[in-house]
Amino acid sequence: MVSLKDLNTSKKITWCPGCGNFGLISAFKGALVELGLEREQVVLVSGIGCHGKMADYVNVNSFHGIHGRVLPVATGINLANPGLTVFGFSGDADCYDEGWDHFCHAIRRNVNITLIVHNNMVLGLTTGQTTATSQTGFRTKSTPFGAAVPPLNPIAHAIVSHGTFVARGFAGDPKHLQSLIVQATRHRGFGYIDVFQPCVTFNYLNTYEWFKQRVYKLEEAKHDTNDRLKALEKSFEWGDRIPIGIFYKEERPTFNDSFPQLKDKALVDMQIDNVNVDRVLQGMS
Amino acid sequence: MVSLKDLNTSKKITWCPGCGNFGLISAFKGALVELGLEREQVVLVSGIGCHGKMADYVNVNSFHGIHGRVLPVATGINLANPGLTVFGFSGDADCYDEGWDHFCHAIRRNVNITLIVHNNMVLGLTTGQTTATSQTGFRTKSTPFGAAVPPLNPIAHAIVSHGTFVARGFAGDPKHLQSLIVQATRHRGFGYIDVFQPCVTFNYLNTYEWFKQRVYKLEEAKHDTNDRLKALEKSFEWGDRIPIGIFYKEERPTFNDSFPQLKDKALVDMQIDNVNVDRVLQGMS
Amino acid sequence: MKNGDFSFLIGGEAGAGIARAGFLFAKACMRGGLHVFGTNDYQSLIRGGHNFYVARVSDHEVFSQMDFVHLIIALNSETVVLHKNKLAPNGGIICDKDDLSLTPEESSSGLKLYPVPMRKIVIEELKEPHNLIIMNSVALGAATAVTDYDLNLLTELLKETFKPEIAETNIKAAKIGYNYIKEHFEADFEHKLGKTAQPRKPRIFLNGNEAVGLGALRAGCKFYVSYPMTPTTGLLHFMASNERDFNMVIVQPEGEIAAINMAIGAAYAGVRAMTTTSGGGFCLMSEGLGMSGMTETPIVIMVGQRPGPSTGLPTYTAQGDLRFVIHASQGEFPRIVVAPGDVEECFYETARAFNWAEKYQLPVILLADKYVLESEVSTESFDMDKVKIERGLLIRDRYTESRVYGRYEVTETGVSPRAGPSTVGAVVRANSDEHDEFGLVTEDPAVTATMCEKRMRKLYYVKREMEERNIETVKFYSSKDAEATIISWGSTKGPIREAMKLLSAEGRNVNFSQVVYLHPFPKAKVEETISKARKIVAVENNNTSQLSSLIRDHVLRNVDHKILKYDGRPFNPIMLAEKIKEVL
Amino acid sequence: MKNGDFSFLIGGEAGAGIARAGFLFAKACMRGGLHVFGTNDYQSLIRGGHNFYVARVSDHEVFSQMDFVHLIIALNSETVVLHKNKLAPNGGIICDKDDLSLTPEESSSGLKLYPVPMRKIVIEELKEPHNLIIMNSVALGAATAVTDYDLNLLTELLKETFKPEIAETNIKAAKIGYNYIKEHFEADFEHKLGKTAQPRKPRIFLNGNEAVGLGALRAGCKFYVSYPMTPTTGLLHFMASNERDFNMVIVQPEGEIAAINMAIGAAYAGVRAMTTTSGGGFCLMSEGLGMSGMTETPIVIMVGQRPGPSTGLPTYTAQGDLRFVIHASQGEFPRIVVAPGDVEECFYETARAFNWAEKYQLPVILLADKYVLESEVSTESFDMDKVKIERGLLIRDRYTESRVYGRYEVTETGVSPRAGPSTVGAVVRANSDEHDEFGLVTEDPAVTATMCEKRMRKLYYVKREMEERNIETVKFYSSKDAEATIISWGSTKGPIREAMKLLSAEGRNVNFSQVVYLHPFPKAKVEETISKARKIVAVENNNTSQLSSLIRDHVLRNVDHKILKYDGRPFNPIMLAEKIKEVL
Ligand SMILES: Cc1ncc(C[n+]2csc(CCOP(=O)(O)OP(=O)(O)O)c2C)c(N)n1
Ligand SMILES: Cc1ncc(C[n+]2csc(CCOP(=O)(O)OP(=O)(O)O)c2C)c(N)n1
Ligand code: SF4
Ligand code: SF4
Ligand SMILES: [Mg+2]
Ligand SMILES: [Mg+2]
Repeated sequence: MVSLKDLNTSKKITWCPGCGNFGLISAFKGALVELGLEREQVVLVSGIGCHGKMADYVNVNSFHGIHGRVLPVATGINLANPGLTVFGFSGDADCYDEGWDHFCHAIRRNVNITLIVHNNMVLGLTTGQTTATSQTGFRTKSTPFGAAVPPLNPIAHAIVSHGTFVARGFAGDPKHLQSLIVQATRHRGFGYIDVFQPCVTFNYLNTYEWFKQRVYKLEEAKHDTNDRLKALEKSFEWGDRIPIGIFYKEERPTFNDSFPQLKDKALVDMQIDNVNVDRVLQGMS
Repeated sequence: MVSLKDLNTSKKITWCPGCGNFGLISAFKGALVELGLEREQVVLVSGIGCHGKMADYVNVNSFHGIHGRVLPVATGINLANPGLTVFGFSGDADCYDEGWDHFCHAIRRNVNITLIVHNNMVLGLTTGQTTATSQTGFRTKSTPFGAAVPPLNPIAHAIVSHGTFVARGFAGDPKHLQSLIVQATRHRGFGYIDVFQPCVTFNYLNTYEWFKQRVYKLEEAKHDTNDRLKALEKSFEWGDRIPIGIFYKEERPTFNDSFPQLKDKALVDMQIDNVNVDRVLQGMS
Repeated sequence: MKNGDFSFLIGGEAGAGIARAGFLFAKACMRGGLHVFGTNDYQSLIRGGHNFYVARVSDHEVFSQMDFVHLIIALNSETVVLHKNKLAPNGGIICDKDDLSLTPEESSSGLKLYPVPMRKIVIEELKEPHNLIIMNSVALGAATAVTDYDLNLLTELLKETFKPEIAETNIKAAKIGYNYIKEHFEADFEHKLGKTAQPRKPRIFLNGNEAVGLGALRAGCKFYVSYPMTPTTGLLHFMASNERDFNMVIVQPEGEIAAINMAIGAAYAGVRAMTTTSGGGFCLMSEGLGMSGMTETPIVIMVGQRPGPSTGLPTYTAQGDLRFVIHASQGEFPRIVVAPGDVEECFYETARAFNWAEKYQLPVILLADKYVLESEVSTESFDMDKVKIERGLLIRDRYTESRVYGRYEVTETGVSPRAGPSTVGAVVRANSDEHDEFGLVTEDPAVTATMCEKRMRKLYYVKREMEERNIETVKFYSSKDAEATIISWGSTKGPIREAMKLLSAEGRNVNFSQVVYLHPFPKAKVEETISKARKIVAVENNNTSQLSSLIRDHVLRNVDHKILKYDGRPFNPIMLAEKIKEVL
Repeated sequence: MKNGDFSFLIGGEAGAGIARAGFLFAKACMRGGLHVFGTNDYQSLIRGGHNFYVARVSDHEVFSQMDFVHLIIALNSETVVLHKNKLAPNGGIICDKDDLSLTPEESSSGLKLYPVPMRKIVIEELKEPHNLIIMNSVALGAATAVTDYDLNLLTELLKETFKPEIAETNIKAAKIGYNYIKEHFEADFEHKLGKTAQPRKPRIFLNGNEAVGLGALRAGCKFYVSYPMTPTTGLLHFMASNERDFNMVIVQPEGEIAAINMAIGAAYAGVRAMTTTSGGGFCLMSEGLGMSGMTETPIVIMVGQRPGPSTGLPTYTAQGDLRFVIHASQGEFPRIVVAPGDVEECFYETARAFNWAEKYQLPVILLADKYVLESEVSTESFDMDKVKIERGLLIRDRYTESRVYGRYEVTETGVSPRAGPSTVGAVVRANSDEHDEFGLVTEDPAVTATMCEKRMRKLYYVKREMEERNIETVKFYSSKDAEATIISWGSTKGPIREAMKLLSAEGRNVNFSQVVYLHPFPKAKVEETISKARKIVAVENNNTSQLSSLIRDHVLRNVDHKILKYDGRPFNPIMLAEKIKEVL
């Protein structure tokens, strides 16, 4: 089982001092230790953006892919080797703009992976433009007059996409976040956590303070995680109070379950040296 | 104002006899006449699939684009010339698979266009494979053991994306559909209609009969189109009874409204022969 | 069968079962020991319009359809109107007796007509007014009778193809059609197939999609992901139908971007993975292609060309994407592009593609087209022993070296030992950013240059292996006293080989250099095959002669003539032979 | 300023305002009448790491940075460690006095140090402990003093750049830095800038992104859509900041696929539309590119190259996408690819690109790179009168011909009269499927071939117009008795011209042929410029020498030598001159 100190790499962390990613990475490392996983059981898939650097900073197997494609890569890994515990790390632009295509589809497939979205409501690495989740009025160099369009509500979309584990965390509360990550990972199916991750450099609106003043925990509010409509209602809550925690949870077959041929053996363990195709040839003769 | 007979083209219609697209096209043509639009006020944008042939069969301006990209093309047209009435015709694969990227974003922008999705729950033109909206268990040549994954719920996603006009029609009831198209077009903002369009050749499950036995009209059920949560609840109704009609409606600024520079003059009408850039040069000197 | 050659064409509306009927009759011919090439011409629609299937049947090997046909099986009158000019002397037409639009005009034109009341038979005798598609079985029965062929071969196939009840009706239909001809017409059709001998060697009848599929199955492809796109959809269907028997995972995802990224994920995890598409989908895959190159993740991509640009003619054929697939994606990285020209190459090159991909840890593109993927041909069954699985430097289960594992270790060949993520003792990092040996991001100029060279070096070793193992990167079909050398690639191979036969029958000989591997370009071999040519003639299904551009680029030589066709249709042999003669 | 030349480098962590500080000092130099070239080297991170800005200042025109610098302005000690080897004889280093890691090691090494307590000044004197970024203004003030330059030029700029209060603090900081040097050090720095004369002609200081933006504004671009991607993000910001003043619509959409399709929609509706991206985004745009070609919808795409493959080195420079952009997208269709080599070309070629696009109704690709887009240079203000708006065959308001309007009317030039959808009397159909003259879908072979030829014909007329109007598709910089001809494209232009100066100072002369238009390839002009060359030397920022491949392809000639750099960094003139000498 990995220990915290095994999880560091030789890379110097280059996130801005105070960045929400620090809380996020410590929650993740803590979760890995808490889950008691061996290093060879874990794969981290990350996108392009500040969040993508997770691959450089956690000493486990990783696939640092292209912008927006965390989910299909993670899906491929999971199907090829369901024995691996796959974590996707994506950004708000990575997942809700460029990669939006894949989000709802991966969720409805209930791919057995965990997705953690570093939602800083801004394009961090490209120096601060609006994303799908930027607040209306948010001024950036690409929207000098303020973002005009209401933000996307990824939690609601995840619920509507038949999500089986839909949660939101806050990088400013790493302990709570760690517990969410552990639960999402133990969940059989798609464990999704949108994480409020303050970008101290480019997001002047959604600061630690802003979040701290607003977030409250659903579990403390006795929210029923089995009620889809209630979960949706909670997902619309956005103002003085913003919920974090688990919105919705359910059990249903994973994408893997739909392939009975994977039941006994992972694809990666199958013998391919001498595949017999005679039966197919017969049909052609 | 166009009349019905002006709306035919020289092209022979090649949809399969009995295809739901016949009901859909007649509803659309009827709506054009009812709306009293001139030909030069209308642009039809279509995707690739059986639905895409709308561009060949309705004698108005058209842009028959590539697979999945109806919405960005329509958005570009609308922004360049808001005086045009733009209709998008997309398919379930076109809009909810290949083009999913754009759907929620165009809706939250509230682009002032009308989108009509020929939802036959199957890839028609490529000879019948599953799409995002195919029913669980649906057997096709690409899913010989039946689709394993629950279908996407586009209506719910549209509502969650801050849709301002979210409706469902049925090609088997062209009169009702025509009225929806008229209302969606008159609506200031994104008018979205998902249309049950039976594919008589490849969809053995969702036939005219199947729909006829199930659909009922929201307006007859006294559904309140102003209640977002109720609308969502209705969108989940899928079984013996399936609602058609308007799920949700609201007024909010369109994407165009966020560009004050478009207020007096369309981009297409602006003079470009001698743009003066002195002020910018000054800043550089 | 005069000159040992017979061609038929069956035509009608889409939805009338044209392709299946043509396929069945063609396959029946193969079962009877004949060689067959059949190809399907259809429009981008599901019902209506005009489809036809044309097949050539022969007692010797055939590589393409012919310009003319001996028998037209017309399921509607339009078929006659559109194709009667293709009829060979003394050819015949089977048509519907009650298709009145026919009789006045056509019967007086000297065409040999075999009117059969097909529709009436289906409605009145078979009592299947809602199943007019059965007309085609009536027609096939009639065709069997006209050509004096063995009806059992057909009925046997109908039995295998359909569920019992449906098979029964169709067999009945075929018999009625057969008997109708025997009863109403003289047995004087000149182009008889006659009773045929038993097949000599076991043969199969399949198209390019199926051959690629077989190659993938045999090569141990375990993960296949594809978003439907003509002309590769047939392969998706083939793979899906074999999914469980072969313990594969087949995914039809939300689009081509997802497809290639899923394939890369699966390949990173350690399985052989493949995706297929056509040009438009390949555009969407091009970013992933570059990621495969950068992360050195082996994948196989089959691209089925069709006429572009853009949506173009979705159901027709072209060779317009050669340069595109060679150069797709930003930056420079090694890839292999191979263009199978017939079903045999589809099979063997697909199987080999997985070896290339894994041994050199790069993307391999199989560049096919509608014509080769959707044309059926009879061929000797493939030799499975020729397919060897070579996975290259693959670390299994446990990494035991003392030094820390580096996924991108810089080696002489540029190939680094590849471990899967479940390997104990190795942290396996793939990275689309420039990276160091351990897969950690780098921006260092020296490391950047080193890594670029490491990756590019692989191509040198690919070329070396190709030479050492004598891979047929170029196939040369020589003739004595050749007046010119045709050079081409991909599916034009069939018509070219047929044209060569025609030309040599006239005493005009040409060589043919088929470039099978387009990238890395087999410069030396191409040079060799064209260096002594009296004339070089490029034949391609495109407008700009992309192969010529590659030849100029690599061999610094202009071809002397170009014969180009870009109307969506394959070359026909006679026409092609004429064009070649014009430039000789 | 010895030899009329002075270079400085300012370095520090990301977030320390390095690029801005470098820019300001460079611009102050321009304001004083000097010529300046400045370029920014930064990593893909927001804080930390190491960034530097290097600028060359001269009394004559300069085209690139130099290999060495005379003054290092070190905001942290790492800057000294990393760059001190670049210091010219008698060069100096301004550093933080209290950066202790420096003193023992460096002060004894003979480096001329100007330690200034920058941090202390900010914290104690300015009382801004949370705004350490102000250190760079202290440093700039110090640099002004060391070089004996006019402080007013700097303070003026600070005033223009910042909001009043912030400007005030920074001006104060600069003055303190200035005075500190004047008080504590001898005025014996060899490389003084001295008091400068008033500028002769009105000049501007801008980078390639801004020059492209200016070109687009001036050309009447009304719709600009872009998803942020280095190195083109600067243009997005430029356009957004001018959105309202210039009545444009600027959209940052959900991705590059949306971007290009929106641009095409807007262009179809009749406005000039543009999108920008880098390689990865261009992959995603490639399907739309083909649609622009097929639907004959004019758009301008700027591609800013950076080192690939895949994500590569996002913030560095390369020329690896040449072949890709020429061949991207399936099928064959006309496009124009032009590669500006400096800000002037960025401006004029962008403006012209909109004319090409509309006159020939095709996509035009501006192929730039990080180096040209993000390097600032002083230049004479552009001549706006040189930009003429030519919209080609554009039908406005009303179609009045008697024949039915056909968007794809087959004409001799291949260009069809283009109406917008709001034109009265015309039904305007754009179609990505193959189509007839009216834009209705077709699958007919003859129409298919005709339409393919119609589209391809446009390129012939493009070439003709280029010749007739004497467009500088190739720029030739000749020298007397040239020993060789350098051939290159794009941003390598700057370092090459500097290297030429260096070489000629040694009596070694070379010519330089800059290929500005890469597609259609200006074969005749290239041939002309290289035909008499004693030697041809290709210089490129890539690994495979893609221009050489184009030359082989079109001119059937191998270059004699290739000087290639693929480590993400631009060429430096001295190093390049050395490499050239090696092959002369
Ligand atoms: C196809 C493509 N388009 C654009 C980019 C440029 N790019 C790099 S990071 C990034 C956005 C990052 O934003 P987000 O995903 O929110 O991550 P953050 O930096 O905020 O963590 C973009 C657009 C890219 N790398 N690839
Ligand atoms: C990029 C791309 N991928 C795949 C295709 C192939 N293709 C043509 S039509 C179609 C799907 C059509 O399904 P749908 O959108 O539901 O339309 P329908 O035919 O059912 O009306 C596909 C996948 C394509 N044209 N382009
Ligand atoms: S830019 Fe924002 S998200 Fe990126 S490292 Fe800095 S604070 Fe974090
Ligand atoms: S395939 Fe289906 S959707 Fe397409 S035309 Fe036929 S019935 Fe209609
Ligand atoms: Mg972000
Ligand atoms: Mg459909």
